[in-house]
Amino acid sequence: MTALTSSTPARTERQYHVSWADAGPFLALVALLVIGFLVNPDFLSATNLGNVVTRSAYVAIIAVGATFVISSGGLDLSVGSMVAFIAGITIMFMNMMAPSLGLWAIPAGMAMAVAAGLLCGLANGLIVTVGRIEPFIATLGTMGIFRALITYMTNGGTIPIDRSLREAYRPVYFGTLAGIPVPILISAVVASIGAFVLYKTKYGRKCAAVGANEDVARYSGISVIKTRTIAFVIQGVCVAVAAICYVPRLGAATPTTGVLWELQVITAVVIGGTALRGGKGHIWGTVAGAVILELIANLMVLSDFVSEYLVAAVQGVIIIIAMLVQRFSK
Amino acid sequence: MTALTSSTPARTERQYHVSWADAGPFLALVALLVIGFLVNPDFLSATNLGNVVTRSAYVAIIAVGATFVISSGGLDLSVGSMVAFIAGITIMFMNMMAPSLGLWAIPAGMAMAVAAGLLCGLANGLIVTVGRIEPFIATLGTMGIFRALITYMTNGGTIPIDRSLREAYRPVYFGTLAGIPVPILISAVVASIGAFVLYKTKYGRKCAAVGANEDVARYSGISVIKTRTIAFVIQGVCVAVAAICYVPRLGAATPTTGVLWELQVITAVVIGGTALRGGKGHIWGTVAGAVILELIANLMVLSDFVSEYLVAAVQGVIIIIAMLVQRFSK
Amino acid sequence: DKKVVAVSIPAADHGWTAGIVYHAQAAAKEINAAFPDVEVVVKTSPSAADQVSALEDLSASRKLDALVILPYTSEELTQPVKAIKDMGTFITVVDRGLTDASIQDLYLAGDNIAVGTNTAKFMIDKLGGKGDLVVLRGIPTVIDDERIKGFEDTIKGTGLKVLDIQYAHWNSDEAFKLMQDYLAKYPHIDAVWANDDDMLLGVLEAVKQSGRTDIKLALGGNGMKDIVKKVIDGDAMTPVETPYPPSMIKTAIYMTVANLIGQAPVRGTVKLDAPLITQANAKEYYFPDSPF
Amino acid sequence: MSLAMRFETDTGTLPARPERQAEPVLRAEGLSRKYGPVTVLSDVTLDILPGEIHAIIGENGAGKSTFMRLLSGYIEPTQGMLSMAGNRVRFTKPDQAQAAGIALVHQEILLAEALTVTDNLFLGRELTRGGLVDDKGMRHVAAAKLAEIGCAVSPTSLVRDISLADRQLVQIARALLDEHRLVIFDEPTAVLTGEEVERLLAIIFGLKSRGIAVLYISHRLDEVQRLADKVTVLRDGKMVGTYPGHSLSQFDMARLMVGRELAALYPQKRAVRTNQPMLSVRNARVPGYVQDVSFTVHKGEILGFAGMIGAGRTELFEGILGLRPANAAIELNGSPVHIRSQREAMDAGIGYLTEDRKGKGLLLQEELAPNLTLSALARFHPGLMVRRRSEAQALAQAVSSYDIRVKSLNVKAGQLSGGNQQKLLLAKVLLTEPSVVVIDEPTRGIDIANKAQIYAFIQELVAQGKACVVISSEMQELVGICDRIVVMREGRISGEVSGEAMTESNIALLATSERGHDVDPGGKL
Ligand SMILES: Nc1ncnc2c1ncn2[C@@H]1O[C@H](COP(=O)(O)OP(=O)(O)OP(=O)(O)O)[C@@H](O)[C@H]1O
Ligand SMILES: Nc1ncnc2c1ncn2[C@@H]1O[C@H](COP(=O)(O)OP(=O)(O)OP(=O)(O)O)[C@@H](O)[C@H]1O
Ligand SMILES: [Mg+2]
Ligand SMILES: [Mg+2]
Repeated sequence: MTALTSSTPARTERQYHVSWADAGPFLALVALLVIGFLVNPDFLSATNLGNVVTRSAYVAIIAVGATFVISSGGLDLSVGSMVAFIAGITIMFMNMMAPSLGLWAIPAGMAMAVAAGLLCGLANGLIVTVGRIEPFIATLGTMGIFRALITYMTNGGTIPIDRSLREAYRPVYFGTLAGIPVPILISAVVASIGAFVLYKTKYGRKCAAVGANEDVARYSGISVIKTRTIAFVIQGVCVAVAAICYVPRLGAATPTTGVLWELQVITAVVIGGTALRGGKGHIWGTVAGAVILELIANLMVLSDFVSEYLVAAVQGVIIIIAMLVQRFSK
Repeated sequence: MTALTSSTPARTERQYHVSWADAGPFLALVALLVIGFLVNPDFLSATNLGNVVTRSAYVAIIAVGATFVISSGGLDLSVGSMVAFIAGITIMFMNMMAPSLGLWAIPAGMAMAVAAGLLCGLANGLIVTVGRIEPFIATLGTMGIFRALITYMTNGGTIPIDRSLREAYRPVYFGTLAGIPVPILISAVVASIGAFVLYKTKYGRKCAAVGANEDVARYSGISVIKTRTIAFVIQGVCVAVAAICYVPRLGAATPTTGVLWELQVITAVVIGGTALRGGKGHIWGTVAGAVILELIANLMVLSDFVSEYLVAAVQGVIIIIAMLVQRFSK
Repeated sequence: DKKVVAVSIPAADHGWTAGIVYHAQAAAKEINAAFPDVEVVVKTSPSAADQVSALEDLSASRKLDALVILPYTSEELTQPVKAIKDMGTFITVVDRGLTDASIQDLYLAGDNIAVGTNTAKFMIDKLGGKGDLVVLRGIPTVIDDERIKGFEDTIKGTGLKVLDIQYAHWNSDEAFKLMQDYLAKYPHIDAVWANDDDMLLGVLEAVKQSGRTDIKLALGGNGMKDIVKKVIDGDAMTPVETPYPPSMIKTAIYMTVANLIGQAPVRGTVKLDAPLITQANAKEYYFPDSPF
Repeated sequence: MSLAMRFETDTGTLPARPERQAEPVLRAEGLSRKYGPVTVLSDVTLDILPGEIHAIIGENGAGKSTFMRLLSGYIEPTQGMLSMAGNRVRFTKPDQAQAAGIALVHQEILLAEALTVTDNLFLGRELTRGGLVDDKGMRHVAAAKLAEIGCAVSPTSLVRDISLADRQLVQIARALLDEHRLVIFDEPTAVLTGEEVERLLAIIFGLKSRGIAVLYISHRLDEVQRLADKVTVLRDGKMVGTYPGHSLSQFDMARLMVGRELAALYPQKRAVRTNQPMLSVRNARVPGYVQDVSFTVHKGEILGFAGMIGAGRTELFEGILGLRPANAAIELNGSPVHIRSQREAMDAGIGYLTEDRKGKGLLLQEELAPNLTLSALARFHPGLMVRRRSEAQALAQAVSSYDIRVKSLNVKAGQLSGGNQQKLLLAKVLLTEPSVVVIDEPTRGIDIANKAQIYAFIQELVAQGKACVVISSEMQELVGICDRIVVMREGRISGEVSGEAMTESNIALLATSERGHDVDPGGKL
């Protein structure tokens, strides 16, 4: 038996890791920018785009975490409430510390936020993995819990940040560094770290393996429980970072903070090319997805075609079309 | 080939379809009833239980449809908005017909509602199957669309049902038949039909096969597209039936009708023992799940322990515990 | 035997309803402490359907002597409240009237149309009868509808023009984004009206960030303490406020209890006006301890 | 090799070989495993010596795979113990066994379909460089390892996109990636064709020469005969004995497995073939896999399809039957038919048995009866409802006529042994009563006794006036049962053999060399 080489030409056209699935959302993004420009030329103004991208930072940051959770085969519906909860306790903590620590209360509060995010994520993760409860239900439960806690803490009202801290903290949302708004920088850093972890570390591989086929992962000596729990913890930390950026924007946490963000976050992840049933995650696609969502909302306001009553309908239609564009671009 | 009889003593003790996975939610239900009685003995009063079960009828009816969708591997987030939309157009249609048809406007409106539900479900189904868009995103899109349409139809306000029809229509929610509230009868009928279709018909087999393994279904000559689309259509019809029961209760449709019902519906299905990733559905478990959710809400009202702000937290905790009970009862 | 007063109100899902819950609970606590033979039970509901359920639950388990209700919507709650009335319960309706006025024994109402009207009047006045406006509205409900209607009816025929109107769901974040977009879309805006103070907070941040100077007025509504404080401080952009005090629920509960235990019956209709809060009278409306 | 094996040797038991004195790599003592009340393996004691190829044979459901899973930590024994170098060991997870140097090539494919070949090879043991995963390095190693075992897929392909045979090779590559002291192959060749099998055998001899112990399970007894130093026979969960490999003939092995005499493996060919075309396919194209294939199957004919891995046989038929995008002009009984889905194919009377029973054939979480009737719902349950009673009857019928070995009829399909799953799948496809049956790897994982029965079955089908297409990686089997064999190579038909020219060497030539060279006369090209 000869002729092996001739009869089976090794198919190695895809040598480098240029992920085509990641290109879809970017195409959708470009299409949206073009449509936006046609609808209203102001759409492409630096201020407007700057605003929109800055605004998308929260969802992007949270969605980076969600990419891990979803990639590992989980789902987290509690992120919106968790933002509110963490923002609330962070503000309370900063206000409490302000008299003694002065402006150092801000970094202290930030550290506290990250710790809180970590614990919230851990709680979610353990309920899902050790408790073996469907993530949808488990995090729907904790969503109610976090939301109720922030409502309780605020008595249903607002927790504003101490006036003495407000000005010093403001630049975290409103400031720029080398001309780029700080939230954009933060989300770029978070996404880069996320991409690094997901694509370049062993943990990233485990995540994808657990999401792609739990049994295979288990047989390969990967701890499904550990991997998935860590994904939820990463999600928690991302939520904390988002909360840290969020607080200076309005200087307060309220029971309506972050309502329905979970849906936006999941949509961003899916538009970004990560399948909800788990498997390979696409961090940069996720970020593009977050920007797409914010752009669609922005376009709704900037265009004059749509009755205020129908905005949600048009958004729904555009999201479906964006998904179709993504599908066909493959 | 011999030795068959010795090596395969055909034990078919389970002649009748008693599904053990269905027992979990009922245990959780019983546990809840006991707790309820301890918290407030009035909890078990006939009036109270009657009210609660009657109320759970909507969610139960919709969740029967959702059991099909989820069992076939789909998901429908649009049901809450769809209830509002169908209730809205039903009322408008009945009001329009009332002058010419008199009380016949009510059955005419009901027929219209079912037709509308069928079409809405078909739209969802086709977007998911033919458009090949992740059901989560597709129905999130149509959720926005239905919600916007009802807002548009009501101009952001309320559509009340015509006074001339109100009294005649009232018994559909408030009436009793042989002492049993009509909505309970309707949901029992819907659930029975659902159970019949899912457990006893060929379509039910196909549904579970498509949800369990799409490839196997396809290779067995089952049309995945058709099966899944029909599941969405069944969901639409169930939503229409729920809307028909809903209208007389509040006598009006508003843009906030049915907000977040989708989450309740999905929770009921999952508490009922159907896995979100698809496969075997459990209709009676789903119905138990719907009653459980309503009982939890009722318990919150009847008990005086919980701060109003924390109601959602306690509900979340109870749902998680109910899931754990279910898990351990297996 | 204790007399039972049930209070059914919306859940605290944004600032104003949070105020309602706060005041209702405060009233319940005070009354339960002060009057040993009265029990006030407060229940919140996150939607109209849930409120109907809550009414059923409250009346199924015990006899209610009085019900104080702030209905989500008039249409949907009329029948259920009537059912309770038919059991001989004293009914106090707060804020939203029922479609059948004969049901209520006592009616304590704010005036949403006046909120819109008074704000519009002030704007017409302040802007000299002409100018470009943008409006943020809340969640599609009757409250929102009435406010917008009052506002639009009043500016009709004047030189004030509404450039844009969109929903921001009574949410500061959405209002912030929406205002940013308004600012990007319209190079010149004279005034902004957010029909609720939660949204006004977001609007003000967006205006502040933009550094734009063309916006002369940014008004809200409801009487949130932070905004009233601005009025007290003589803020140029937000010189006035329209109250729609959530404390009305407390008043209603007290009046209802007074009817139950007092000798003289308390019945009829109390209509709260929506007078402009100006720097002159703002202190009367300032409650620094309220969450709202 | 003779086509019709006859078992004529005496029935005297062979003497068990005395123990050699080398230290065993792994010793199993009194190993038993129960599932609930059912004992599927009882009291197996075995020494596995370094540098020794030890074959385990037995009927379907005899407990071979169970035994292998016990040795490699996938499941734990209910009784008995394992020891290595005299020390008792206990594996609760596969990675523990792996760390101890024991690797298992699973009978069923266990790969993550959504990941690439490289990702799968290194799952859980990624190469790192400076703490980061070294994708480039892993791709290199993967490419080298795949080339070594003769697998032509790209290391960056998604497993979802590669054929079943390639998946099997990837699985083998995965097991061979690290140095091991014991490698266990559970039916590695069931979907492999001649050349890959040769390569694999060479690799196994290579392992042996390096002092590595090999456990080998196969229903292809010729392989066992060539490879095995020792043969252990299991029957019904119990050990029949361990015998020196090279002294056992295939007849002996079969007899030991079954516990009685077997008649012919291949049935006598009967001349039932007619000249009446039943299924005729012209210019079939399956983009990316098959170009321009035409063939005809006649009533009463068994048509074989031979070829190497990647020849595109599976894809050809999946394309024709509407399971993947393709175009072809199809005539059934002389009239053109248009087939866009498996349903339409079935309605037209063509049944297809997939080679991938786990991924595409059976609902592993479902019970046996629903699986059996899934393709035949319309035929089986006239009207709306499912009839459980007739379904139960059909199951009982299938269990007896296909000899599905199962302890209880209420188990899930996934709990059947591999070969019994295959029999259930065959029963499922034939329940649709097709007039043309396409069987892809009919005896994949089937024991020798049952093979004979399946061949008889196929013969029976064509005797009833049906037509049958058999795709198989076992040339011997094709030669044994087919009237005519079409050979494919790189997506095209490279030739056709029948009658006297139907020999393994002719087929192998057509499958590997350029079109038509050096084939014995008598083959119709
Ligand atoms: N998870 C399980 N639950 C119950 N029974 C099982 C389970 N797994 C395997 N069995 C049973 O154990 C017996 C032995 O199965 P095993 O897979 O070891 O057979 P095998 O010898 O490998 O057969 P084959 O040649 O068909 O692969 C079979 O009767 C099978 O049905
Ligand atoms: N992902 C792929 N992309 C492009 N070509 C592919 C891909 N996978 C397989 N092929 C090609 O498709 C053809 C058919 O492959 P396949 O191995 O499935 O055929 P087969 O004859 O059915 O093999 P088997 O004997 O395993 O059933 C081969 O030419 C192979 O090179
Ligand atoms: Mg086996
Ligand atoms: Mg093949």
